Amino acid sequence: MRIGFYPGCSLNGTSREYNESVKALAKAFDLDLAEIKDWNCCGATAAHSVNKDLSLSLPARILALAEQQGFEEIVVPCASCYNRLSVVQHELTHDEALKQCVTDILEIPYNGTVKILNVVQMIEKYMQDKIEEKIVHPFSHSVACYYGCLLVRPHNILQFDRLEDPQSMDTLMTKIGATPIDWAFKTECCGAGLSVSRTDLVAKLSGNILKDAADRNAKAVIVACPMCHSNLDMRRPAINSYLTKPVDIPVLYITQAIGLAIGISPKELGIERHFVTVNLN
Amino acid sequence: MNKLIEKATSLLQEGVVTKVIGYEEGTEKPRPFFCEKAEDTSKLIYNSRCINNLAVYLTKPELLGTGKVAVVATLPTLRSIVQLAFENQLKEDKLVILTVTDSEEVIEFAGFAEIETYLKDFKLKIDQKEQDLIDKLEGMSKEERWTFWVEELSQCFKCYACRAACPMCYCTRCVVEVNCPQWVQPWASPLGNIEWQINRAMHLAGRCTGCGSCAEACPVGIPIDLLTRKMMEDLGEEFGVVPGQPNKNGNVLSTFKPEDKENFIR
Amino acid sequence: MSKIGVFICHCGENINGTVDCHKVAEEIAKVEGVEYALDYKYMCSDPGQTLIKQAIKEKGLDGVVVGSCSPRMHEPTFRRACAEAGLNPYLCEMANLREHCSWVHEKGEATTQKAIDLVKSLVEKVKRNKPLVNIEVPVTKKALVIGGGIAGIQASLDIANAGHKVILIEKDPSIGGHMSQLSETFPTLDCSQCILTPRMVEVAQHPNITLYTYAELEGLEGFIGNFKASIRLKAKSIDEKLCTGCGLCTTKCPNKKIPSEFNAGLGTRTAIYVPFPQAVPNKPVIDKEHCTYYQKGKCRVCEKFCPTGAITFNQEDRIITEEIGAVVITTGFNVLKTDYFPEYGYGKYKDVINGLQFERLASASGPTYGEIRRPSDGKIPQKIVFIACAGSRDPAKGIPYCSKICCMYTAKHAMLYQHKVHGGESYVFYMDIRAAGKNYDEFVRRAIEEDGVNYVRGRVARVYEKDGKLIVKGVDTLLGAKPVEIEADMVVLATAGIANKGAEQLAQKLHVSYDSYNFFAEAHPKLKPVETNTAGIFLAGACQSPKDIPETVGMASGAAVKVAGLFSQDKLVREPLIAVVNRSAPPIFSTCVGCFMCQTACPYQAIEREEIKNRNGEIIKTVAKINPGLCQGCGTCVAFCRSKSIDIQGYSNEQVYAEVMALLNN
Amino acid sequence: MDNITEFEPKIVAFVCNWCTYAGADLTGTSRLKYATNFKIIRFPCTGRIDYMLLLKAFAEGADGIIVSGCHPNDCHYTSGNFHARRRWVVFRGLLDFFGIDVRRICFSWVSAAEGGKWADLVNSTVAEIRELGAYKEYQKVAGYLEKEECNE
Repeated sequence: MRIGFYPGCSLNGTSREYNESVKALAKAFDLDLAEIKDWNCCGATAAHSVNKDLSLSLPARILALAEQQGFEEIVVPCASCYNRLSVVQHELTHDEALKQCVTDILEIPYNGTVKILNVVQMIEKYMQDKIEEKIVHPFSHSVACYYGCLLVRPHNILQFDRLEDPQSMDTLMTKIGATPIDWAFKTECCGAGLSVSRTDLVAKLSGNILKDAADRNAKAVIVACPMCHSNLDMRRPAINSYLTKPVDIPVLYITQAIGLAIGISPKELGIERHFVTVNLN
Repeated sequence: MNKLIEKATSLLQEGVVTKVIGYEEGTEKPRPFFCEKAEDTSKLIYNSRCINNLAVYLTKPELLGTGKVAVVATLPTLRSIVQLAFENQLKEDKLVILTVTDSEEVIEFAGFAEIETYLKDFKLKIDQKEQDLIDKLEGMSKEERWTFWVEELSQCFKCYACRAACPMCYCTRCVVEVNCPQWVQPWASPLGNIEWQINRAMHLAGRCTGCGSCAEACPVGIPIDLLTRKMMEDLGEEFGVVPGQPNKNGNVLSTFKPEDKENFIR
Repeated sequence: MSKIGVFICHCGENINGTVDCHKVAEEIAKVEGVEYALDYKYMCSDPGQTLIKQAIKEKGLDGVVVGSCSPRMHEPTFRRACAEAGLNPYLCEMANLREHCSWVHEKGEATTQKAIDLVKSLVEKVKRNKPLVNIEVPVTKKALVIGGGIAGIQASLDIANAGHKVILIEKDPSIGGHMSQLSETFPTLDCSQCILTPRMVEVAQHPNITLYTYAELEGLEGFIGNFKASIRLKAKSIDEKLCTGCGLCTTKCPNKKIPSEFNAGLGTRTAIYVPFPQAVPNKPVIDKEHCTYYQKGKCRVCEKFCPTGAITFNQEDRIITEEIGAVVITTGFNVLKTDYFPEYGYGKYKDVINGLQFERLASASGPTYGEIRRPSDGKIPQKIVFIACAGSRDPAKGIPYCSKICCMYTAKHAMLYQHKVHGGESYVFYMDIRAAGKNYDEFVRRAIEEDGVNYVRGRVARVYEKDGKLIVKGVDTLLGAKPVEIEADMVVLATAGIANKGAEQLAQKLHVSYDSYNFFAEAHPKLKPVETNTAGIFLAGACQSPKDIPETVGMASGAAVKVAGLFSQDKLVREPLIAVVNRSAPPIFSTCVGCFMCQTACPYQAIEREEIKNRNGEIIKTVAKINPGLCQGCGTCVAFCRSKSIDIQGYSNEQVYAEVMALLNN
Repeated sequence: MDNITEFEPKIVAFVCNWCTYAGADLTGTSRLKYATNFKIIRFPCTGRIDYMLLLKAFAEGADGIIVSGCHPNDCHYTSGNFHARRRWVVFRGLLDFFGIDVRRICFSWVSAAEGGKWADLVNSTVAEIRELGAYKEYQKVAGYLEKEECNE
């Protein structure tokens, strides 16, 4: 099964472990992820806060390339990339004129036929029914599934999971023996891009998230977004100085959690790259 | 073909029906044949050359009489029958509707509903000749189109064969016979002819089943079926009207959708 | 050869200023069929009208055209004048020489010529006018009121007191509706039941009112003044004549755990039950879905204990039909359930409740006898949060409209809470405070200023449970969008008012239209607020849109007056400008071929099928027939009919055709 | 608006009684001006307007036609205007296929409050039709035989 793969910038930088774990998982479930050739940045928040055409064209180009290279489906692990690509695809399918103008800019044919999957969808579609049989040591911890803001919003476009109380990650976690906690911060904002400019705010927002997870004694926070991860993980010092009582819960990518459960080596999953050391059982 | 003859014979012999309306060989082409005796059934034929739309007789009680009548229906005829039934013009219990498949099997329909389901498998296709002509006309300028029709219709001498041949023209009093006021000039004149054809087309909106009998019947060969065919296409695109599959809510002109297009309204 | 009289009005200088009225009269006099033509300063004045009357009498006119102002202005005036002179009023037409000519053109030849053309075309029309008589429809002086809430109660009483018979049907076992569930009412805080129950009793005892509870409308046919309603009387499984309403059965019924509708699910009831103590009628019904006997085939405890042997298990639904002349729809509204709000706790937190449930908590007849206690553990909440606009004005929830009553009842709730829980803390999150109404804003101010309710302007993002508290995360937009977090013991959502279950189906049964939220549509947003677009069917209360008690009662009385007005005459008189399907001698009978597509075109279901039979009663032909009671005269069917078998009086094909022709060839 | 010098088209308007006719009344009461070569015929509803009347008007020498009624959802009879709209969609298509100049029929919604819109509509239509000139093609065909009295 050959599927297009769009890493986006983060997966080659701050969140290499995400990249590695996705690949590792794909291998384990023999899923052939082929990187889209000549891919470019999706523009993320920056582009669409400065230039509409740009913010449409960048993701459109990626999708056009995918079409050109004959992919019917592409996996986009970064929640932000996933969000941008999906939103642009939606806007272009619903506005012929816009589509025309964008194709003119790209000078590559664009039909918007490619199906975009985030990591959770990838796992649901190609792995979940095989997970149980593969489990070697169950991931038997209580976990807080943290979806962040980009994975499920805007709902009317993404049509992925429940807007206010998503369940997909929780369901997958139960499959590897974990017990997801019922908490209130599943889709709260982590501070995202403010990480650099207003670290204090990030400390506060992410702090509240981690605190609630800790109070409901989660042993790990499970994420599917590089941004969330770096805020919850890399900003831990700042967070702990904000919180009265420091929190040492590790933050894992969903791919890592599953990877561990089916016996992929922590190294291969890039576990050791985290700032907050992961020492679960 | 004998399957059809068998069927017809048994229907007549067992007295299920008083007559079978079908086709017989004519001088040049097959012609409608009202078969009332079992011994005559051998004359019945059915092939691609049988084009008259026999549904036209089903709205004429004087021809049908009081008894039950069987009709050998081609696809267009079936479509017309469904439409007529929807317009309350047919009595289900007075009709035996037959058709012959390509494999020469005879099908007897249990009722109108069954015909509709049967028809779903046959997409109505306009034959290339007509389509080309329509495209040609659409290609023309307004003025050219106008001249085309004025010239074509200047040959019309108001024999109303088109009306007589059309199963949908079953009114007891046609609009052209209305004289207070005189909507349509009764005599043959370009204006009167145009008015008549426009009326005919409007009256067939969403009802025409594209059998082409009108043009077939025209003694001077005016391609009047283009009008209804073109309209059929437009209505199909605009309102999803499918000939032979009447919209149960009513006729295309007696119903509406709030979201109907109004880009032409100021 | 007709004898038309033409009367050109100067309207002072209004017409004569730009149109040479005298010339118009002169020119028209030459037109074939015009017997008499003159111009005069003010045709609508008494002397003016007298001129017309005299001319009609003296010249024996058989048609009149008045060239003056817009017919929308004076058509009735001149038609009356003609009638008084013995000429059928529908033989009088008006040419609009003022609004459509003199006022929109400069003085000049062209303008005068246009005036002449306009009058000419009307002359040609009048030549083809037919004398028409007004339509008279008999009226059955009995009204059907659907829904026994305060709207239905008020409407029924008003109609009954006007001396007309009323049938009131209510789908529940008792009348009273939502109002009977309310604790106190804003802005006066008087007890809802105390003011309602007397009226409920009055309904039950009124000689003119027949009350059917546990009953629903099956179908309605007919038209204004002449409806036939079929009503389903659901089996109550008791013999109401024998039952004394002692209530013993309800205490003995073993099945006690059924969530009580009256208490909005906060209390329980038995399977044989009276919804609430003051119910009218105060006799129980057996709820088959929950009755052990009906479900499992054994029990019959109630039957054993009933002292009068009133329990009758074998009872079946009955369908009765009633002839009525008018209908008032008063089916009320409902509120969104809290489980509509995942962000507020998915109805998974017991202590997140809706406004109606709070009413029950605050009501002396409620499950907590009026004490505010948490549904989860019965503790008294020390901190309570009210969230206004839960769903309302929120397109994301599919409800862009304002539910209108929430601002007021939320203020009331907060106030009641403060009165009942001393030292308690209450917060109200709101978008805007909409307190338009007599003493309404004062009421809200009182809640804020005297009772110390904390009003926070902003939305609540999320409610979640933590250590037995409900954490309410919101924002205070008046303090520079500062996030607010409140640890509450209880949260009350002022959930949006929505159309009642089954409103859509009912609307279709009644052939009245409804909006995209399934609220019934009034005939005109301003001038016909209690009418529907089906003649003889009226609206009142929250079934048209959420509204408070005074507004509902006012609307109900309004509808009642409309009904009384309709019933005040024995016959309904209507303008005869309606469609008619032609009839002719046998063997044709009518040129109508009976395709009945016109039925699908009629906005008023006014077209019926008429079977023409021969002497032996065999059907020869089925043709269309217009019901004069229902036809409003739009003429859509006329334009649609292929064989031109339908025509419309006053705008007949002949008339308009002649009008157009005359207008064009000058 | 009185340039009598050039060709003056004959224009008729078929309007509904409840919206456009009232709107035209308002035009009058507001003393807004428009060309005289333009006359209004009152119908109960646009749903009543027979397409044959339009053809007849052309045959009788009209150079342009306005058909106007209540805006969608404002119809006094709730849906007459919707039915009319359907009819015009179908009719226009047919006329166009016939080569009849649909630019000469202007459909519009004018409410009882839109006196101004009505004046503008009339004036612009008059201007447009003046541009197009007399509808000779149709009149030629209509006059093919010397004109007979069609009514009666």
